[in-house]
Amino acid sequence: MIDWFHPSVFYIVGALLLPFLRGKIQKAYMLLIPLLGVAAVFAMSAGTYWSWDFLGTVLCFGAVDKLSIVFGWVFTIMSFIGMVYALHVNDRGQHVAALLYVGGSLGVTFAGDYLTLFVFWEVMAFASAYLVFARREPAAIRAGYRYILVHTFGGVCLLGGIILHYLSTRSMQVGPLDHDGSLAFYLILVGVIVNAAVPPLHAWLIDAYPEGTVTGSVFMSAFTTKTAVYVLVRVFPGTELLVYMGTIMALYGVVYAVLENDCRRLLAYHIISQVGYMVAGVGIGTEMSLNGSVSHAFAHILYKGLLFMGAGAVIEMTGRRKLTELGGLYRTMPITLVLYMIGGFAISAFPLFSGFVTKSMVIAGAAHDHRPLVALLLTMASAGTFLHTGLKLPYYMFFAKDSGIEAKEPPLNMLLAMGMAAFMCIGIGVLPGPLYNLLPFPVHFNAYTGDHVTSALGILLFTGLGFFMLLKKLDPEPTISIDTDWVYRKGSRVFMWIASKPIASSDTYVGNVYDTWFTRFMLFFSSFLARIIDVRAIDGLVNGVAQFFIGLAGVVRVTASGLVRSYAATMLIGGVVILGYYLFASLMSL
Amino acid sequence: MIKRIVLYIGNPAHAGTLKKLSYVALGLTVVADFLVEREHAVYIWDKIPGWGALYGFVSCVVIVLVSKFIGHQCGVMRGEDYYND
Amino acid sequence: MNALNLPILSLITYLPLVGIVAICLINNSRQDLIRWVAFGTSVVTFLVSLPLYFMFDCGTWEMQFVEDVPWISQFAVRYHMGIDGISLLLVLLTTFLSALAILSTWTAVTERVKGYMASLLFLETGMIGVFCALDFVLFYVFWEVMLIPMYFIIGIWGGPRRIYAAVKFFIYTMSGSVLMLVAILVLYFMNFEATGTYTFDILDYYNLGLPGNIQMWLFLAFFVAFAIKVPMFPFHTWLPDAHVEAPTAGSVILAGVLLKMGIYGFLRFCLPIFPQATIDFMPIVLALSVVGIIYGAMVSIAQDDIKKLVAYSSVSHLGYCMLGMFALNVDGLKGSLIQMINHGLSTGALFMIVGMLYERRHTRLISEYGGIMKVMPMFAALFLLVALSSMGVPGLNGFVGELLILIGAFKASLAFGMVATIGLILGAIYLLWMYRRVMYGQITKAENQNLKDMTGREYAYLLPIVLFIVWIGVYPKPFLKTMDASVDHLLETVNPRTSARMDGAKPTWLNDVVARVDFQQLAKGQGR
Amino acid sequence: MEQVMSSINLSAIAPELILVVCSLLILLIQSFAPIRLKGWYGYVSLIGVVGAVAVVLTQPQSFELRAIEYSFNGMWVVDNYCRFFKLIFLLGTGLTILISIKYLDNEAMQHGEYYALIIFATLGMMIMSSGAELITIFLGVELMSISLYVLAGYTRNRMISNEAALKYFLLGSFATCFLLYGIALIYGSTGTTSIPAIAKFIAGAGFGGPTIVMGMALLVIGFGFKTASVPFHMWAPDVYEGAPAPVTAFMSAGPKAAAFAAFARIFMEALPSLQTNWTMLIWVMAVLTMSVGNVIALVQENIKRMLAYSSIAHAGYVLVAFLSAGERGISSILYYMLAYTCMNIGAFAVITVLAGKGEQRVRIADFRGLGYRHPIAALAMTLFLFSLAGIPPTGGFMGKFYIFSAAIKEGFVGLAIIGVINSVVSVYYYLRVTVAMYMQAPDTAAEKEIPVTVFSPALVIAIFISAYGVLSLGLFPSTYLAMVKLSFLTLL
Repeated sequence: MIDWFHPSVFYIVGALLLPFLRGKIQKAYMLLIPLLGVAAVFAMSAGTYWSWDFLGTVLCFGAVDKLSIVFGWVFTIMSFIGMVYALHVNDRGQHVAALLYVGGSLGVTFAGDYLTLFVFWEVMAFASAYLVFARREPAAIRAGYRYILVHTFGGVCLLGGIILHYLSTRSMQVGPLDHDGSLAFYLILVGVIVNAAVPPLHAWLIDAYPEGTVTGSVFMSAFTTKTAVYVLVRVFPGTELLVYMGTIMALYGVVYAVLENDCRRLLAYHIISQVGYMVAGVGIGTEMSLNGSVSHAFAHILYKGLLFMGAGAVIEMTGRRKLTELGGLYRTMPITLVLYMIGGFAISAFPLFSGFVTKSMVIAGAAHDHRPLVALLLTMASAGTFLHTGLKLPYYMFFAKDSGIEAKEPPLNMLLAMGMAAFMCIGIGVLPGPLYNLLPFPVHFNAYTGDHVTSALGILLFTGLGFFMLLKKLDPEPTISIDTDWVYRKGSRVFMWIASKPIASSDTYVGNVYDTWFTRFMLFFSSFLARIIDVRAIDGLVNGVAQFFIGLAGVVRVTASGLVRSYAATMLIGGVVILGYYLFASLMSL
Repeated sequence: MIKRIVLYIGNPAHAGTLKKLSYVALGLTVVADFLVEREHAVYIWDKIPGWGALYGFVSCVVIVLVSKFIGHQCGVMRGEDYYND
Repeated sequence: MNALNLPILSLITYLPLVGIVAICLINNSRQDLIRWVAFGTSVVTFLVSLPLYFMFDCGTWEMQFVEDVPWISQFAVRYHMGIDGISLLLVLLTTFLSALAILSTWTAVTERVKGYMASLLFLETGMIGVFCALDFVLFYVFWEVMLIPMYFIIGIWGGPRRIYAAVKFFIYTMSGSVLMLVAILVLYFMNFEATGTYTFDILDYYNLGLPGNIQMWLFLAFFVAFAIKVPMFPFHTWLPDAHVEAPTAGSVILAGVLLKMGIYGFLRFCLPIFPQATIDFMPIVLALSVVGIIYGAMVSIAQDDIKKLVAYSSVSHLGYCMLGMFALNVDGLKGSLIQMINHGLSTGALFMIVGMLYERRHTRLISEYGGIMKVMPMFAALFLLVALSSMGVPGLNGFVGELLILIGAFKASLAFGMVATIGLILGAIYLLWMYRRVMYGQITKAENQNLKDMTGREYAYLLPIVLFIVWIGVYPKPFLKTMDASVDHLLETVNPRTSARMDGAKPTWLNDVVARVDFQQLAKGQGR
Repeated sequence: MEQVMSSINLSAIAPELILVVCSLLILLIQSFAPIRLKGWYGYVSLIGVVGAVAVVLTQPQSFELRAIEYSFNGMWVVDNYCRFFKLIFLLGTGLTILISIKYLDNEAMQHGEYYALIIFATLGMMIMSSGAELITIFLGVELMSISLYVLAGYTRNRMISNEAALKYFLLGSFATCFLLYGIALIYGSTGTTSIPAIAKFIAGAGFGGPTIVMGMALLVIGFGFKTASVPFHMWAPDVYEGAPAPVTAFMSAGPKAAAFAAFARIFMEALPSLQTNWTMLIWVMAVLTMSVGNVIALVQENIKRMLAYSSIAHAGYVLVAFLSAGERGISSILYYMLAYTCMNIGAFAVITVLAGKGEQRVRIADFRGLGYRHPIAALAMTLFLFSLAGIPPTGGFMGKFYIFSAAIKEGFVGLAIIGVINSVVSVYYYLRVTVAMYMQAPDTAAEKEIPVTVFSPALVIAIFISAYGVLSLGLFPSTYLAMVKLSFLTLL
């Protein structure tokens, strides 16, 4: 027990206690918990802890090895930064949800068996959903419902896969699945890549993240997808399918980012693109590429957090989220701008920034695995990344035409949080050694070779050139882009319109689907069973038997007419019958 | 300090200077790309000097054009109240 | 095995009777005293029953705490009591729930308290007796005795259609059990023909291989008796009536314990005594239980009366128990055993909750509620927890049982497993939907505006159940380990041994009914 | 089993003598003693009954050694079988007397004849049970029946009572003809009326020929009437309904038992070799009797009438036992009749309590709310009803259990199944009464004029005794079973 302590215990227990605290103490407490988490991770060493026998299958809460430790580090650190960033918010619900959320992802990280993993997986899903609901606007509520639906779907797939897997292998242990193409394999895969937001299952992400609360989105950007990446690394290393998926992801996100107008939505698309790198790395599955994925996840969490914090800060201050409505903030929010830019450079892999030392590892991994096309496309994607997060977004947000908004710098805690994240980004970028040492496999890769640096700079700078040349074309337009969420946002509505189902109440959208399908169809059927079959048929049969006897009695009782003559007659007939029978019988026998 | 730099960059007045500076930077990178030695190049294009610059520029343009095409011609971009009818 | 060898089982069984005597001595007017005495008795009974668990030896499938004295020597009927891993938990569940049930109708029943409490205690005696009896006649006596207090509880303290419900309950159940009586007697004489000794001792029949066709008939007789009690799908219609009309405590006991007796009967009699028939009937029973699962769930979706909804949900849950048991593998059996306990706790708790609502508003229509969460937050929380446990959410007890059962079912047959899984989803639907309609939303009815949240007494009887709900959900080992040995033994009595051939064609039912059955001839072909 | 043949042996008929003396005494008191001794008739007769019981228990040989003693040239037999039956009769008689005392006061008909008649009827039964010869048995039947005819019409100012008496008399005499004719046929074909002799003759002659079968059939009809089994049951409901409650109680228990006693003795001892012939007949009769009795009882509103039909049904159960002849069969008859006597007379005792003056309240509806007006009485009634329905832990259950086990032992599984199904049907109408007593509010109109309920220590004692009997027969049957086992027909 004492040689290892599960960090998420801090978070979950902490979350339960938090509502009882007030004011300063609460804030201190909010910071304390992540620190404890960090400490726990710091203290831990590889091994297996906290496993116990549950219904014959061994539940293991502490399967610790290098891989899980890396993620443990970044999750705890990020949770600290996120907490600092959210310090000023006075909504306990949010904090509780956030803590539970982190606790869940840590639980997944250290889960040694699928059952535990699944449970924490669901905890994450619901906790994070609350972060969306917490914005309490109709749009957010709807998005939250969709979010839950998608994740429930994913969860069901995962559970189904787990059960099948257990039935076939009798083992619950988390580990690389053999690619037998069995149903279990694909179910689990689907369950995971839903959370990893792999197209076409990604829509929930760009749908929900922009709707989440300012602080909530920071957490969300960090945990859900990366936890999924972790599970992928654990379970699906070297799955060919993932290579292509990842590559497509990387570009897909970029392409959509071009069209995007909502700043956080744009960033969300870039999450997809970045996760694409990791997925591809997992798919390639060489030591190098796996290292790449892990380290990239590490870096990504930090700079993406930073970017979301920056965008969040702007939204917090201005109350606007569309690029078309923003601009010229550089005068009033310079520090925000600078910190944001650090994130931007990091994500677009400028030398001396964290992205550079990690992303390039993935690309190199692809290259060394002799996948030229993959390598090229990923490179292109990174160009696109810079184009948007590094140039387009800041340009239209902070410079461009002055939208004449009187904003000011965000509160100190936000800046602090961003500062920390920024510091980490640069730190990793400047000396990647410590991070490399954490990685699961030994690293033989040095990002800082001359040609690498120059070509990277070339790519990025000339992207910049292209940007300014195409500036006119790139003006953001006040539109939204249709994505696969259309299928369940619009498509089903269209279908329902065709089915001309009058929407019973102006309930939430999900409410409508629910009413249409559940109320109309299911209720009809079940009430048929209940009112007709059960009452009429089955119970009717039972009572019918009783009624029959009563009725019979009513008929037979008339024999008791009360008249002696009829009684005597009956007796006589009876006697005659009996005697007749015996007479007949004995005559026969003679 | 930071504030001043930012303000300086942001100020339209200095746009020209900035432009010059950036052109210089571009030039430098291309030149540098010719100078560095490429011991661990995997593919042929890694050996081409200035490849990065070229590829970066091209991919940027491609991405922008392609996606804008998709956005406008394939009806991906819709009015903002598309879903809220 | 019984450390201090006092007849502990008899003690537990008859303690409630002592309580009844005490109650009868109290003056009618002093209702509270009566309640306290009744409650005290049941608590003492529970405390006395606890040692069973601690002194229980999990290593053996043999009967434990056995008491065996001749009762009716002329018929070789013995007073033979004893428990094994199958009945242990059920006995404990009975004593536990009885105490809480008595506590739960403290204020609900205000007239004729004396009779009410007496009936409850009498009922407890009957139920414990059923689980402990190891002699056919003794078992049958307890089995029937139990009906009487239940009949009065429903009939006197019940709702508007109570008389109909009570009579239906009584006659329906009895019509099943009389057939069982005949079957018992047939067994009795067949055993005599086979072994030359008269005995009603259940255990003596375990190693009595009967010819297949006889097994079929006897199995059917037992099957009807137990299937009605469970209740399985086509025989379930007495249940909603009885449940809805019965007062809270009645429903709690009914759902919590009485229904388990059917399952228990299957485990104790059908499986070990008629292995051949069990295996022959397995598909049919499985099909019936799956139908029951889906059917019960569907029907309870349509209910607009909370109590009826819960009642039908029992049909579905008990379907799971049957499914697990007739999967005839370790997982399934254990699952069905633990699920019995779970259902006892969860559904018992649900009925108590319905009772609370009813005491406050005197209606059970879902439409009458809505937005209750706002006025009764703690109640809402507990209600949610119980509902979740009833639909088998991980971390709560329902999950443990259903998981095991599903695993067993999947092992037995993929198709049935699949369908049963659908049942899970339906379960979630009807419970959550009901919860949403009752708890969420705006408060539409003015009466609901100022409902009081739970009182101390209500906590007192709900929290213990919640404790176990969580405990079993998180750490079921202590409960499961008691049944290992018995379950394994039961399985090896059923599975490997296929008893004597079906000799010739099955007799046509007419002959079986009218003709004189010649036992010597039947007793031939016995593999012993 | 050694057989003592001796001519005159007063000790063999000691109990009967005691009863005769007692009844004559009552008549004498009535004619000569002052009027204020009115109340004493009952107690005197009780003393007689108790004395008889004592003698029966301590007749020369004890129960354990199962001697059979023939006397009066083989007309009279004393064995455990008849002794047990005599105990049943005397129990019934005693209980009836306890019930009657107060009842007669209420009806203002406290006359000695009543008790005398009851005792004479009892005497008849005892003769039936221990007659070893057809004529003797027939005498017993007549003595019993005639007394009962009179008793049925005892409350002469009540129309319905007179009607009952008349019907009973007409139909009874009609049935008696069958009986007598049967005896005649058997005598004609065997040349003897002594039961053992008949048995010997038939055994010797192999098959007895058609005439003897005819005789057998006629006997079945005759006893079918006395035991009120279908299709010879028609009289029962009307008579039971019309006769005064205590008499009904009396009729429903003792005479039925007596009829079965003689029925069984004749068929088991004299005509065992005809079993193949009568099995079929009795099977049908048993099924009919059970079913018709139970089904018609479902719809009865008058509780006396309902119990009449139920007693028909119970006759059916006993026929099942009768059918499965043999040790179990016979001893189950004994046991069942004992239990039946307890529960049925108990039930009627409660009815007597509540019927009130002039038996105004005998509809089931009148029992509404009884559970709260007279909890004890209601509780006792419930007990008796459950026992009649055959629900443990009561004597009724043990009796049924015994009977059906006998049937199944003999292989009549189908019959047993029909039987149990019938007992389920019967549950319904027994429950109706409990429903009325506990679950229905009394209709206030009737509440207005609650007639004086007949209530007296004697009644309470009667109820208590029967309740005790029912429970002990159900919970600790072994003692009674031991006795029963010793007293099934010793000559089989």
